[in-house]
Amino acid sequence: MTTVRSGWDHKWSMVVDIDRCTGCQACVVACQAENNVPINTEDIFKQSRAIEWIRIERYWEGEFPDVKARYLPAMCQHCGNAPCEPVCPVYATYHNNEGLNVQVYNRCIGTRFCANNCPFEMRFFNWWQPVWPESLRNQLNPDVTVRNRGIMEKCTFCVQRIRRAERKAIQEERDVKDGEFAPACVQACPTGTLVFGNSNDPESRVAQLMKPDHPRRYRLLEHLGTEPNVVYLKKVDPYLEEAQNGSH
Amino acid sequence: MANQAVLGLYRTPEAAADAVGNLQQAGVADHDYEIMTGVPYPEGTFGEPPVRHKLYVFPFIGAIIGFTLAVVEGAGTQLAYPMVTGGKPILSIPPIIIISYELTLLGAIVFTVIGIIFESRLPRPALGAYDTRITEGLIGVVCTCSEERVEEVRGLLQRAAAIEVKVGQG
Amino acid sequence: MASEEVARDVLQRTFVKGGRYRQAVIVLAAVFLLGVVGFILKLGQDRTQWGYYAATFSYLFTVAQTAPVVSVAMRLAKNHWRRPLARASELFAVVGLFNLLLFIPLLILLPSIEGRNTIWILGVWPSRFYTPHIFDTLMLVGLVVLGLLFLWTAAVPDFAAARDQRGGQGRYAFLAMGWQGTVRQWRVQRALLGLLGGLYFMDVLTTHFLIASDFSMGLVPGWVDSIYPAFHAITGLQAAVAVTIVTMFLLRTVGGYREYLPMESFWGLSKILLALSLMWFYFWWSAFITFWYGRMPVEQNIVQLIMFGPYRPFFVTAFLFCCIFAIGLLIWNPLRKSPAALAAIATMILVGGFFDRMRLYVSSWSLATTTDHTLTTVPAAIWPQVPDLLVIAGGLAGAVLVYLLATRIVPVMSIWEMKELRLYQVPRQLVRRRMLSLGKPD
Amino acid sequence: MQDRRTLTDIQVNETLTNTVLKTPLLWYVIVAFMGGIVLLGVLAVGLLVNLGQGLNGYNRPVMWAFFLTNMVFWIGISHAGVMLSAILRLAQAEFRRPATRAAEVLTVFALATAGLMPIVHLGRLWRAYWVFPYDFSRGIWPDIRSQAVWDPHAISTYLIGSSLFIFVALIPDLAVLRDRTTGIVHSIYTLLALGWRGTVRQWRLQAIAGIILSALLLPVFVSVHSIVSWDFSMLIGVPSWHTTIFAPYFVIGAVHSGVAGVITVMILMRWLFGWHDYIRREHIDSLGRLLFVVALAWFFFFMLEFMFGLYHQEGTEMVVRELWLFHAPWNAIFVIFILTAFIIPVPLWLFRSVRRSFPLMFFTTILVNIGMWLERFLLIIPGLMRKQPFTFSWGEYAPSVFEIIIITATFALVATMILLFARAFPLIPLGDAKEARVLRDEIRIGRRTVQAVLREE
Repeated sequence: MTTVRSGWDHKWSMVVDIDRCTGCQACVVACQAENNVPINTEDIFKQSRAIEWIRIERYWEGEFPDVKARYLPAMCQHCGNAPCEPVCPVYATYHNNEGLNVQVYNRCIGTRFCANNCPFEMRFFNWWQPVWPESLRNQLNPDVTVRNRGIMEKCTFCVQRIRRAERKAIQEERDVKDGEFAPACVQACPTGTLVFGNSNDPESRVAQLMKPDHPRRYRLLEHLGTEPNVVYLKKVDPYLEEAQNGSH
Repeated sequence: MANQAVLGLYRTPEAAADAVGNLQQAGVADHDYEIMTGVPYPEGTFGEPPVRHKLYVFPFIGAIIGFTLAVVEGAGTQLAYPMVTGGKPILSIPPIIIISYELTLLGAIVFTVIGIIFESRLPRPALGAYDTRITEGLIGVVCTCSEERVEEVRGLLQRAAAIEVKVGQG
Repeated sequence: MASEEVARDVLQRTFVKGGRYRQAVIVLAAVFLLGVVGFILKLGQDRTQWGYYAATFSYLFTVAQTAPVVSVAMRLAKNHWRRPLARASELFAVVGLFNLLLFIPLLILLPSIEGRNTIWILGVWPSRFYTPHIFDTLMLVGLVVLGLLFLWTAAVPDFAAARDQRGGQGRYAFLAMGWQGTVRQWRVQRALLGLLGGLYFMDVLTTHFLIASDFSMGLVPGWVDSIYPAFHAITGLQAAVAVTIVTMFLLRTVGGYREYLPMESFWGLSKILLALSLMWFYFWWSAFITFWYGRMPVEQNIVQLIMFGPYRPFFVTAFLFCCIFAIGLLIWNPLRKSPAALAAIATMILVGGFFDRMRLYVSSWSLATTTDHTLTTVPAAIWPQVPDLLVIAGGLAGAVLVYLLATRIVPVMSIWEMKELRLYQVPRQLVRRRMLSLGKPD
Repeated sequence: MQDRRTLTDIQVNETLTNTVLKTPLLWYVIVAFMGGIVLLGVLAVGLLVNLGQGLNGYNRPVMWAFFLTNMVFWIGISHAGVMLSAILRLAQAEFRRPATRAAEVLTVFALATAGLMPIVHLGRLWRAYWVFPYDFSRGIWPDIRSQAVWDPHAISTYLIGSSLFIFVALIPDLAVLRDRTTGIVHSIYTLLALGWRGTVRQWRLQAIAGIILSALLLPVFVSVHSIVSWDFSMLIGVPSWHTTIFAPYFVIGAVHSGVAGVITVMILMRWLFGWHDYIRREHIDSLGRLLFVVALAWFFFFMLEFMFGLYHQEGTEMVVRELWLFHAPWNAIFVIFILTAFIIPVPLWLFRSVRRSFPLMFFTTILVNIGMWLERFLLIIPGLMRKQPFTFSWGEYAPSVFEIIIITATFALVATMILLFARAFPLIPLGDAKEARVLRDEIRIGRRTVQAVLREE
């Protein structure tokens, strides 16, 4: 079923340059719109049952009066050794050959095992049947399933866009060009915090930014050895130390 | 010619043991008489020969079958869907060990139970020569013999202070 | 044989030892001296080289100082076949004295906990002395004292018997402490046995916990393995049962106590040995599967370090001897019912146990630094040098020597319990079947 | 040593089958009441199916809660049964006799209930059967790398095994009932008794069967709870769960709560069915001693788990222990747990007089199980609330009324099932009770007669 053509070697990765993030939440909105994520009302937030495939984690640092807000855009890390995968009894989540951590909605039975084993808490459960007001029915994205009650969902790196780009490339008998497409969050980010691409292609911007020797490079909870596919670049400022402690 | 079953009922184990003794002296083969009790007496209480059985074979057969099934399931499902999960090898051994541990024991248990029922000569459609008072403490000695020996056997059982002797179909 | 004969016979065997005994003592003493030589040769080497010494100490602790637990547990369970073997296992308490000697150099070598993430608080005085040192010393000394008290309490009536035979003079008069065997004294002795036994059991568990965590786990950065002390204790119990079986076998064949040691006692212990071998696997597996599934880098390194990495030969030997072979052989009733076969299996388990200790202690002592946060690189294996081998041999020989010398003083067969056995075990006839009537007081 | 009446077989049949043949009125009352609660629970589950898991107190960090706590609890209870009867059978302990079947029955029903909990907690519980390796239509079988597949294997093995265990031991008693009933009931028991006649051979095989099956069920019993514990201990996502001790710690905890549960049930049986000659003080006493030892062992493992939470001073572990000790309501729960599970009951069991008093043992064992339930709760929930250093997604948890109703219903369910079983089959094995009489003996030493028991040489 995969659209990967022979000779292609894709590993979709993302780089998050914390230094550029202003915490404007444009990515969150774009993601909600693109992926038919149910509407999070206030009380849903209060129950901490909100579904945000990408979220901006805000950490306060320093003492009043000089308090700094630190923003950490966090989405599914598409780990190389994803802890969420082997605990699923029904293969509802597994690792595909493009480095994506895939969630198969109609196979999921809702054990929520994966959510417990995800150290980043990036997996979301549909506690209720999602509903949209009549007026919004027509803005649902036809490329994306509307998830049912009782199953897990999470960031897919906008796999529908990846597939579209790949189909196009197949028709035109070429490889997917770097920057030819981007997930909704990347597209919406005004400051270019988020960079997306094929990290197996050494020329791609992503590959350049996530080089192991990059001075600001780090990955979340690296000691767990989950090999996240999302690389973060540290904030450059005098409060570097606090920034690390805050997000790490 | 149909065999007859002669049943003698006794109040005390001693009496029953005497009856068994009489039968043995009269040269009745060991497999021709049985002692029925409502209480598990230690083996050999009535001077009967020790029980021979092959029960110990059954668990091993079951274990082997269970283990095989488990390995087939464990290895088979992993190889049938070569999907990488959590960076674990496609054919991970430890899960197979766990599954096979369970199924091995399951097989062993199921076959042991089958073995017990089989070796106790159950299920037995007709009770034959039997008396419900046996479950109330009486001890029955039942002896299957040919038509012409019935009277002799009845005498043997009667001599050992039987409170009753019945003859039924063997 | 009647009660009086029991007393005379056992005491006779205790007082008068044959030539074989003397030879054994001489040989062991010689090997022990070799060990001392090896120790002197090792002086001045840095900590990473002392792994085999630590392994020897921990092995002796595991085997000898856990052995009395066998008798304690059997007393709690009040089973009838414990009586012939109780003393043989209690007597191992004296080996604790020898083990204390081995412990002293380790105390000096044990690195400080400064700069380590650990639950221990820094000791204040003297500066080289930290909480691990203090607690471990206290616990170990306590263990030895408790063990000797337990042994003495169990043996007092026999000392009295010896005293009476020796005409009320000599060391037995002192050891017996004027025991007369009044009803009151017996009751006190029984209560004391229960109390000391319970305390000893708990102290053993705690000491296993301390030694396992301070002398091997604590030295490996990032090794958090909460089951390890329990594994240490379980393997200890397994070795304890094994060594008891071997001792019983030797007493039966060489010592000439054949008629005191019925097959029933061996059979009873064999079942426990089987259970403990199964637990060996269970406790090891619980740790292994957790690490295997977790796949955290540090965990994988730990698994490499203590199992499949440089010390794989040791681990595989231990695993086969203590677990796979042991279980595979012990499930067969005929083997469990023959003392000789059982003793062979037990010996195998004891050998495997030593390899187990080596893979655990040598590996953890071979790490140069203890202050890192996680274990990043697995050091290469340290193979035993001549001094190491000498130390190992000497240590083991010394332990056996101490035990042998103790049998010179303390009767290895508990006289009063053999008499008790004759009270509570009466043959009975149930109709046509010969049975044994076992009395259970209270 | 209180004197024991010697009962004839007829009396034994009389009293032990009275549950079946003339049921006390109280039985109907209790069953009706409990059944009502069960129905309420069924209703609640129905609503969960209909509306979704949103009805429960779950939220993002706390994805598992009451239901799985309860599952672990019931698995724990279920462990006493076979553990008791198996170990005591192998050890030929006399005091097992009245306990075995009650314990095994408790095992089976507690286990079945435990098996229900994870299903009830599923997001799409009508798809629960997908974890079993038989579905060909979907074209994909379960991933056996998942603990959620090991659990069904282990639990069903244990369930099948212990049910067969009960049935085999039940055959002789079924024969007794067959001989004492008439009409349709008679023919049913005749069918079940498989034509058992109590020949020497059959009794002999019963004895051997008891030993073999015990030996086979013990490893299963250990594995089941270990696998359940691995559901938690293998998850690196929750550091405070990810510890190697969990398997034996859960097992010993299970035995602790389970043996307590068996004692509770035995005392209730004694009271409900008036079996004063069968469940005697010395039985409770011996079980109490066993329980005392188990409790100490459990405490050792608890200390290990607690110590190594702190051993390397890692933040993620410390924060959970902090929650246990210093933050309401968790510290209150922790105090109640440690008091009820250990500090109050265990020292009491040191006293013979306590071990021999039915009311006191009843209350202490109840206390133990309250404590052990809270223990599981403390192990599972706080770990999830404080998963990782990302304070941003730390959470809280409070159960919803649905969860509470369903939990209550499970207790009612187990009680109802046991009572229904008692209506159809004797809860104390008749053969065992009679055998005890045959093997009982006395030895005279001077003026004292010592209770003795006959053993085969």
